[in-house]
Amino acid sequence: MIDYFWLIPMPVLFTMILTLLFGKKLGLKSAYLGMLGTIASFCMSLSVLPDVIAGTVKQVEFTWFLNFKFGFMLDPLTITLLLLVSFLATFILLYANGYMHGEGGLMRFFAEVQLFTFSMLGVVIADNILQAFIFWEIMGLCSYLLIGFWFHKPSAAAAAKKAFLTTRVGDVFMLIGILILYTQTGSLQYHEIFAAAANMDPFWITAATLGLFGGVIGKSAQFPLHVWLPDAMEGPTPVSALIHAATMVKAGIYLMARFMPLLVLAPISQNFMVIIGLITALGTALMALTATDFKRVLAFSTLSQLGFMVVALGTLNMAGAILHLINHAFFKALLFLGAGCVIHVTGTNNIWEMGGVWKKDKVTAITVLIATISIAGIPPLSGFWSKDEILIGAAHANPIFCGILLLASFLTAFYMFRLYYVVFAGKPRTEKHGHACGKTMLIPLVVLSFFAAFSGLFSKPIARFITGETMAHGSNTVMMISIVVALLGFLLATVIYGWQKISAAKIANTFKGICTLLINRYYIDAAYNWFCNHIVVGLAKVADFFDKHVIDGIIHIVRDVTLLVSKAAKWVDIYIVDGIIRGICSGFVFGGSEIRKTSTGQLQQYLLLIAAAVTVMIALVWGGLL
Amino acid sequence: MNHLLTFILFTPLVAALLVFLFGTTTKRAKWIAFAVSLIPLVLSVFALLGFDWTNSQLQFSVLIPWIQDFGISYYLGIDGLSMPLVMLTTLLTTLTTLFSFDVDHKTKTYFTLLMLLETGVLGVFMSLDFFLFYLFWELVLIPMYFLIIEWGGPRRRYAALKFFVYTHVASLIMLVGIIAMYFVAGRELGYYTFNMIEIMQKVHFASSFQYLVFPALFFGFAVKIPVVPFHTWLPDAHVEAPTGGSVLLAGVLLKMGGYGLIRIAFCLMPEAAKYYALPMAILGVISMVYGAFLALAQDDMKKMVAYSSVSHMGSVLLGLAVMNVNGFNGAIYQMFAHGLISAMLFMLCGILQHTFHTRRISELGGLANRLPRLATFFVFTFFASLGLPLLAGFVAELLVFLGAFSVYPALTLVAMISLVITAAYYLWALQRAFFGPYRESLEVHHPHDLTWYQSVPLTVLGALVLFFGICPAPILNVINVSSQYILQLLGGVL
Amino acid sequence: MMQSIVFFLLAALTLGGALAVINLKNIVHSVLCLIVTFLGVAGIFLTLRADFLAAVQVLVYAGAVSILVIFALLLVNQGDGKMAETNPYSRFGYLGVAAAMLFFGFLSFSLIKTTWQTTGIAAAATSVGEIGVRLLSQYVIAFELAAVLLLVAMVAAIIIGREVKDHA
Amino acid sequence: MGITPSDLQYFAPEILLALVAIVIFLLPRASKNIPMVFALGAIGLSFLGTVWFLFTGANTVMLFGSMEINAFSELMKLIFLVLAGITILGSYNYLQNLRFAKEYISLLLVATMGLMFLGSAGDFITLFVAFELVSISTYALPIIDQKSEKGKEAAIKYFVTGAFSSALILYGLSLLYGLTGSVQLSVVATVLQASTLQPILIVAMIFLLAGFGYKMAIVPFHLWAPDAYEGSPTPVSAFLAGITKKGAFVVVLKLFLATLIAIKLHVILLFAIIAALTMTIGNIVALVQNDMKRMLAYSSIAHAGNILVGLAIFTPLAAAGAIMHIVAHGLMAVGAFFGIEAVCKKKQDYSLQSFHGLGKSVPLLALGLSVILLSLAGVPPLLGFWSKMVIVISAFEVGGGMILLALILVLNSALSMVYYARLIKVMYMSPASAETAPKAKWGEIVSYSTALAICVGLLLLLGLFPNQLFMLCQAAVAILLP
Amino acid sequence: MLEIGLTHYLLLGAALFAIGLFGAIGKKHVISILLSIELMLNAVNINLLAFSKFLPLSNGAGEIFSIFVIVIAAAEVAIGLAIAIALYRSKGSLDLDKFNLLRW
Repeated sequence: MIDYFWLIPMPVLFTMILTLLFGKKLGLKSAYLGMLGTIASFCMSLSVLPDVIAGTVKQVEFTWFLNFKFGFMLDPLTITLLLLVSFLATFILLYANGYMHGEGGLMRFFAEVQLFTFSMLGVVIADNILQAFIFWEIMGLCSYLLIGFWFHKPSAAAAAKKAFLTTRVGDVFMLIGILILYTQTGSLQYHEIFAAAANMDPFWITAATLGLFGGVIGKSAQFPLHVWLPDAMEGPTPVSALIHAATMVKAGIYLMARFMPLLVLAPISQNFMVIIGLITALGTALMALTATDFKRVLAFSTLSQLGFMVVALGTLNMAGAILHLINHAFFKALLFLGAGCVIHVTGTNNIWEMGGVWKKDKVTAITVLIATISIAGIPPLSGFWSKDEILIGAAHANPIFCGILLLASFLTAFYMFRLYYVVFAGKPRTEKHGHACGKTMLIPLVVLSFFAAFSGLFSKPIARFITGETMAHGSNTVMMISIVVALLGFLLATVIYGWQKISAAKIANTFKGICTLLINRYYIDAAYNWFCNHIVVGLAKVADFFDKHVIDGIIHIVRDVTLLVSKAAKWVDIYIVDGIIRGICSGFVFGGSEIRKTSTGQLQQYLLLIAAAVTVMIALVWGGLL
Repeated sequence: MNHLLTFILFTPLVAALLVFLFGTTTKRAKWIAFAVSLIPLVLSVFALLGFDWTNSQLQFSVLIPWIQDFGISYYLGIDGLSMPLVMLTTLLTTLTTLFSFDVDHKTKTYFTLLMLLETGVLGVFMSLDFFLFYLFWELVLIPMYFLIIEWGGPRRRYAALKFFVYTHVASLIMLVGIIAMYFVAGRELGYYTFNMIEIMQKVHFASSFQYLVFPALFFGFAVKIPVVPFHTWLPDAHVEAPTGGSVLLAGVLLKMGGYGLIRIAFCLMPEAAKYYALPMAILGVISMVYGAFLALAQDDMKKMVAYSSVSHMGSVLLGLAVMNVNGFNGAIYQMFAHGLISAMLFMLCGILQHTFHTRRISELGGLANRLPRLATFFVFTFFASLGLPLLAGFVAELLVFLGAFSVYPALTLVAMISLVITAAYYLWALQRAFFGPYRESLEVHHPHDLTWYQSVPLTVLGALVLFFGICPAPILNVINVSSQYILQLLGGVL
Repeated sequence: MMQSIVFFLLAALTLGGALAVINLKNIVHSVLCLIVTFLGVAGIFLTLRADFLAAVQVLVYAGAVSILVIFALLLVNQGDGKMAETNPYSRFGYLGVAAAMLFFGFLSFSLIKTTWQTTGIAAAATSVGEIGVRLLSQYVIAFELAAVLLLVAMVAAIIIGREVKDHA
Repeated sequence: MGITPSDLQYFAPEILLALVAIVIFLLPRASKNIPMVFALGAIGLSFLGTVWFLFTGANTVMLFGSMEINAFSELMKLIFLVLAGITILGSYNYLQNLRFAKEYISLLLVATMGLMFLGSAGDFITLFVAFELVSISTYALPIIDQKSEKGKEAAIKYFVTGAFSSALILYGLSLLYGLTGSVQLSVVATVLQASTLQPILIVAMIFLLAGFGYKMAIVPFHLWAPDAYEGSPTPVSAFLAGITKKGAFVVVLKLFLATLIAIKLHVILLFAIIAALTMTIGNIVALVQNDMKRMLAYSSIAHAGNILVGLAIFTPLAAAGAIMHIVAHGLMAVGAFFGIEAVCKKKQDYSLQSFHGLGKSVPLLALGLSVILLSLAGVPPLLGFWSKMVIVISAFEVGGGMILLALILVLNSALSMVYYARLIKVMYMSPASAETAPKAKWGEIVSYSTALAICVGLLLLLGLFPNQLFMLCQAAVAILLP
Repeated sequence: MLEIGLTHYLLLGAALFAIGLFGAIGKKHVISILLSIELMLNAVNINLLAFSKFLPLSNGAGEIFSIFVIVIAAAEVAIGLAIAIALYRSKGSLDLDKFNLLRW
C-alpha cells in the first residue's frame, strides 16, 4: 500500500465524478457516495500510517510536461493532514446529508464539496509547489462556487466574488514566490528547493517566503486580506465548516509549515509573519465582540485562531501551529455544525433572536459547550494544550508577543461564552421556529465533540511525530497565566451575559466609538470597496476613455483627414487644377469676373491647362528645380 | 502523403466553391460547409499523428518552383510552431461552421466566406515562401471584411472599415519590410528568392539593416496580435462581427500576428529581436495590464471579452520578448490555448446576443436561475480564461511568467496585476449577469437553453480546454522542439 | 538686303494675317485672313527655296482647306445673314493671351539661346524628283500609312457628317 | 533603296488588316456579321503571323532605319492584336443596332494597324504618321452613334484636345529634328548624347511629354479622358482606355527611354513627379465618382500613373514591369468596360445603383467583374498584381527616391482598393431593389460577357503563370535599353 | 539690315505658334479653334523647313516631314469640320462654352 500512497486522494475524485454523473438521481444520497470516497481515503491514509510512524518518507514523481513534474510525497505532516481532512470531510458530508434536506442543486453541491476535499488532499500530498498551487487555486474555485451556492441571493454572489478575488490577490503573491523559487533554484520540487536554499541569496529567500506568505495571507485570511472570510458565511453551513476546519484556510498554515526549512533562513519574514499574526489574532477577536450573527462570530474566531497559528509559525513553532490546526479543526467543525443545528432549530442567524436553545436541543447544547470550552483554552480540553504551546513559543521569542496573544485568548474566552450564554441560556427571544435536527446531523456532532475534548491529550506524541523532536518543556508560568486569562474571560462573560449583572448595552454605550469601529470591521471592507469602486474601476474608466478618445481619436483624425483629402481632391480637380490656371493667370488679367463664371467641363480649359502645365514644367526645369 | 498540406490547404477552397455552387438552400449550404470542413480537420489530425516530435525541421514540406525569375515557389511545410495553429484553425472552422447553423441571412455567402477564410489562415500558417505568405495574409482580410460588413452589428461599416484599413496598412508596411529583405538577401546570395528558409539559413543581415527593418515587420504583426496601442480595431471588429466571425477572428486571426513575429521577424532578424526585446516586453506588459483594465470598464460582454483578448495576447508578446525556452513555449501555447478559450467566449457571447438581443451586462441579471446550462458554460469558460489551473490557459500563463520573471522580474510583477484584474472583471460580470435574482423583464425574449449545434461545439472545446490543461504534453512537446530550435537560431541569448 | 526685306514683309503678312484670324469678329473674315496667312507662309517657303512645298502649301491649304472651311461655315450658318458676331472670344481670352505670350517668351528665349549647327545660308532647292524618290523608298511606309489615313479621314468625315435619318 | 519582298513579309499582318479594312468599307451595309467575321479572321491571321515572327526571333532593320522588326515591336503588335480582337468581338452586341457597324469595325482595324506600326517605326515621320492614323481613325468613334448627345460632346473634346496635342508633338519633334538634323530615332539618340545640353531640348521634351501625355491621359493632361470615356459608347471607351492609350506608352517607351537618354535625369524626375500626381489624383477622384464609367476612367488615369512609374525608374526591369502593366491594364480596362456595359446596358444607368445585388441576379457576371476589379486593385495572383510588383521591386533595386515613388504606388493601390471593393461590396452585399435589378436578356449582352470572360481568363492565366510574359517583356526591353 | 538666319525663321514659327495657341484657347467657335490649330501646324512647317534648309546634316528630311504634316492637317480639318457640323446639327450652335454635358 505504501507504494501507492499517491492514490489516497483519488477515491474522492472518483466519487466526485460519479456524483457529477449520477448526482441528479441520487439527490441527498450523494452524501453517502461522497462519504464512501472520503472514508476510502481515510482508510488508505490509516493503512500507510504505521509505515510513516516507522519513519518512512516516500516520494513519487511523474513527468507532467517537458521538465515540469507532478509528484506526491508522504511524510508525517502530510499524513496528519490527510487523516484530518478525510476524517472531517466524512462527517461534514454526513451532516450535509441532513442539513441540505429540501435544497435544490444537490448534485452541484456534493460534487463541489468533494472537489473541495480532493483539492485540499491534493495540496497536502503534492511534492512540489506548483502542484500545490494548482490545487490551491482549485480550492479557490470551489470556495467561489460553494460560497455562491445560493447565487440567486445577491449577497451570496457578492461574497463569492469577494472570496475569490481577495484570495486571488494573495495567490498572485504566492505565484511571485514560486517564480522566485524557480528562477533561483531551477526547480519546483520541495526537496530540491530546500537543498538549494543553502546557496540562495538571503534576499531572495526572504522575498520568496514573503511571497508565499502573501498567498497564505489570502487563503488563511490574515490581515489585511481577512475580509473575505466573514462574508463567506453566505454559503451553506457545511461549507463553512469545510472552509474553516478542514480545507482552504488550513492550506495556508500547512504551506508555511511545509516551507519551514526555508522560513528558518528568513528572519525578516518571520517577524513579518508574527506581526501579521498578532494583528489578526487580536483585531479579529475584538470584532467578534460586537458580532451578532452566530456564524460570523465563529468566523471572527477562526480568524483569530488562525492568527495564533501564524504567530506560531512565525516563531518557528511548527508543532504548536500544527497542533492548534488539528484541535481547531475539530472544535471549529463542531462549532459550525452546531451552529448549523441551532440555526436549523431557531430559524434565524441572529444570536439576539435566539436564546433558550439548551432546552430545545440538548445534544447540540452539550457538544457546542465542549467546543466552546475547548476553544476558550480551558484545560483539559484540547484547545488549551495547543494554545499553550503557541504561547510558550511566543514567550520564547518575545514576551510582548505572548502578552498580546494572552489578551486575544482572554477575548476568545469572553466572546465564546458570551455567544454561548446568549444563544443557549435564557428564553427564546422571538417566535421564530425551525425544525428539529435529524440523526445525520447529530451524529457528527457527537463524534466531533469527542475529538474536540480529547485530541489535546495526544499533543506530545503528535508533535513528536510531526516535528521529529520532543516538545520543549512547557513553561508553567505561561500555562498558569493562560488558564487564568481564559477563566477570567469566562467569568466576565458569565457576569455580563450569564447573570446579567452588568448591562452589556451600557458598556457598549460607554465605548460607543470603539463599538462602531468594530461593528464596521475597522472600515477595512469599506476602504476596499471604495478602492475597488473608485480607484480600480476609475482606472478602468480612465483607460477606456483613453482608448476611445485618445487612441481612437488619433485614428479618427487620420480617417477624417483622409476623407477630407479625398473630398478636397475632388475639389482640387474641379477647382484647383482648373482653378490654378485661373488663379495663376488672374495675376496677369484684370478681368477677374470673367473667371468667376467659369464652370468645368470646358474643353478650352483643358487646353489652357495643358499650356499652363507646359509652362510650369519648363519654368521648373529651367529654375533648376528638376 | 507528400501533398498532405496541399490537400489541407485547398480543401476549404473547394468547399467554398461547392457551397457557392450547390448551397442553394440554407440547409444545404450549412451541411455542405460542415461536411467538407471536416476533411481538413481529419487531414490535420493525420498530420499530427504523422508528425515527428523529435524533429525540429520542417515536415510534410512541399517545394515546387513557381515563378523562378523572382524566386517564388510554392513552398509549404509545418513544424512545431505551426502544427498547433493548423490544428486550431481546422478545428475552429469546423466548430464555427456548426455553431453558425442559425445564420439565416445569405447563408450561402456566409459559409463560402468562412471557407475562404480558412484557406487564407491555413496558408499563412503553412507558407514558407514570403510571397505565398503575403498572398494568404491578404487573402484573410477580404472574407473577414465582408463577414463583418454584411452580418455585423449596427456599427459594422465603421468596424469593417477600421479593421480593413488598420490591418491593410499594417500589412503594407510589413510588405515593405519583406521586399527590403528580399533585395538585401538577393544581393547577398547573388540570386533572388522569396524562400524564407533559404534566406534564414544562408543570409545574415547586417545589424543596421535588421534594426531598420525589424520595426516595420513588428508593426505589421503587432497590429494583428494586437499590441497596445495598435489594438483599437479589435474591440470594434469583434463587437460588430457576427459570432462566427469573431470566433475565428479571436481564435485564429490574432494568432497570425504572433506566428509571423516568430517565423519571420525573429527567425530572420535575430539580432534586432534581441535589440528590441525590452521594448517589446514593455509593450506586452502594457497590453496585458491596460487591456485588463479596459475590459473591466466594459458593460458590453462581447467588448469585455474582446479586450480580454488584447490582454491575453499581450502575454504572447511578453513570452516571445523574453526569448527563453519557457517564454517561447508559453507564448506559443498561449496562442493555442487562447484560440480554444476565446472561441468559447465569443460563442457564448453570441448565444447571449441571440437569446436576449442584448449583451449589456447591466441589462442582464440572474441568468443562472433560468438558463443553468448556459451559465455553467459561462462559468467554466470565464475561469478557463482567467487562468484556472488544470485548464489550458494556466499552463501558458505560467510558462510565460516563469520565462519572463527570470529576465525582467520587475516587468513581470507589473504584468501580474493583470491576473487580479482579469479575475475581477470576469467575476464581476458573472455576478451581475448570472447571479442574483432573475430579471423577469428578460422573459419577453422567451429564452431557451442551448441548442444542439450550440452545445456540441462548446462541449468539444470545453473538453479540449480541460484536456490540454491537464495534459499539455502532446502539444507542448511539439512546440518545445521548435522553440529550442528557434532559440538556437537566436544565438542563445540566455 | 533684299532678302531681308522680303522676309520681313512676308513675316508681317503672315503674322498680321494670323492675328486677324483670331481677332476678327466675323468668322468668314477670319477664314479669308487665314488664306492670307497661308499665302504668307508659302512665301516664306519660297525664301527657303522650298518651291515644291510652297506649291503644296498654296494648293492644299490656301486652296483646298480654306474652301472646305468656307463650305462648312456655310453649312452651319444657313439662313440668318448675321455674321458680325460669329467669332467671339471665349471666357478664357485673357488667359489665352497670357499663355500665348508666355509661350512665345520662353520659345524665343530658348530658340535664341540655343546654338544651332547651322550653315548660315539656306541650302539649294530640293528637286521634286528627289522628294518623290525618298517618299517612295525610305518613307514608303509612312507614305502608305498616310494614304490609309486620308481614306480613313474621308470615311470618318462621311460617317460623322451624315444627317441622322431617324429622330428617335 | 526600296523595300524588298523579303522585308515585306514582316508587314503581312498589317497589310492584311489594311486590306480587310478596305474590303469591309466596301461591303454592303446590310451585312452585320460578315465584317465581324472578316475582321476577326484577319486579326487571327495577323496574330498567328506576329506570333511566328516573335518566336522565330525576327530581328531586322530596313528602309534606312525607318522600320525595325524585333522582339519589342512584335510583342507590341501581339498585345494590340489581342486587345483589339477582344474589343471587336465584344462589340458584337453593340453593333446590332448600329448604323455604321462596318465602318466601326474597319476603323478599329485601321487603328489597330496604326498601333502595330508604332512599335516598328524607326523615325519621327513614320512614328508620327502611325500615331496620327490611330488618332484620326478613333476621332470618329465616340460620335459613331449619332443619337448620343454625350457622344458628340465626347467627340469634340477628344478631337480638339487631340489636334492641339498633335501640334505640340509636331513642334517638339521639329525642334528635335533641328537639334540633331535627323529624324532617325537611333541617330537622334547618338547625336544628342554626343552634344551639349541645349535649353531648347528641354522645351522639346516637355512639348512631347505634353503631347503624348494627352494620349496617355496623365495628370495634368488627363481632363479630356473622363469626359470622352463617359460620353463614348462603352465599347469605344474600352478601345480608347484599353488600347489606343497604350499606343502612346509605346511611343513614350521608344522616345523617352531610348531616344532622349541624354537627358535621362530630367526625364526621370519629371516622370516621377507626374506619375505620383497621376496616381494620386486619379485614385482620389475615382474615389468620389458615382458613375462607374467615369470611375473607370479615373482608375485608368491612375494606372497610367503606375505605368509611368515603371518608366520613371528607367531600368530594364522597370520598363519590363511597365510593359507588363500595359498588358495587364489593357486586359483589365477592356474587361471592365465590357463588364460594366453588360450590367448597365439595359437601363443605360452607369451609376453604382445599377450594380446592387448583381451577385445574386447574375452571379457569373459579378464574379468576372470582381476578378477584374481585384486585378485592378493589384490583388495577387492576378496579372495586375505582378506588373505592379515588378515595378515596385525594380524601384527597390534602384533605391533612393524611387523607393518613395514605389511607396506612393503601393499606398495608391491600397487607396484604390477602397473604391474597387465598394463596387464588389455593392454587387454582393446590397440587396437589389425591384426597379434597379439589372435584367438584360442574355442574348443582348453575350458578346460583352464573352469579352469580359476572355479578359478574366487571360488575367488569371497570366496571373498564375506570369513567367512567360515577363520573359517576353524583358526581351522586348533589351531592345530598347541594351 | 542684318542677315536673315535660322533664328529668324524659328522666331517667326514661334510667334505663329503662339498666336495659334491663343486662338485655340481664346476663341470659342469650334471652327475658329480649328483654324488656330492650323496656324500652329503651319508654324511647325516653318520650323521643319527652316531646319531642313539651314542645317548641314539635315538631309532634307524636314521637307518630307512637312509634306506629311500638311496631309495630316488636311485630314484633321476634314474630320474636325464634320464633327462641327454634327454638333451644330444637334445643338444649333458651335459655342464651345455651351458644351458641358460631361463634367466633374
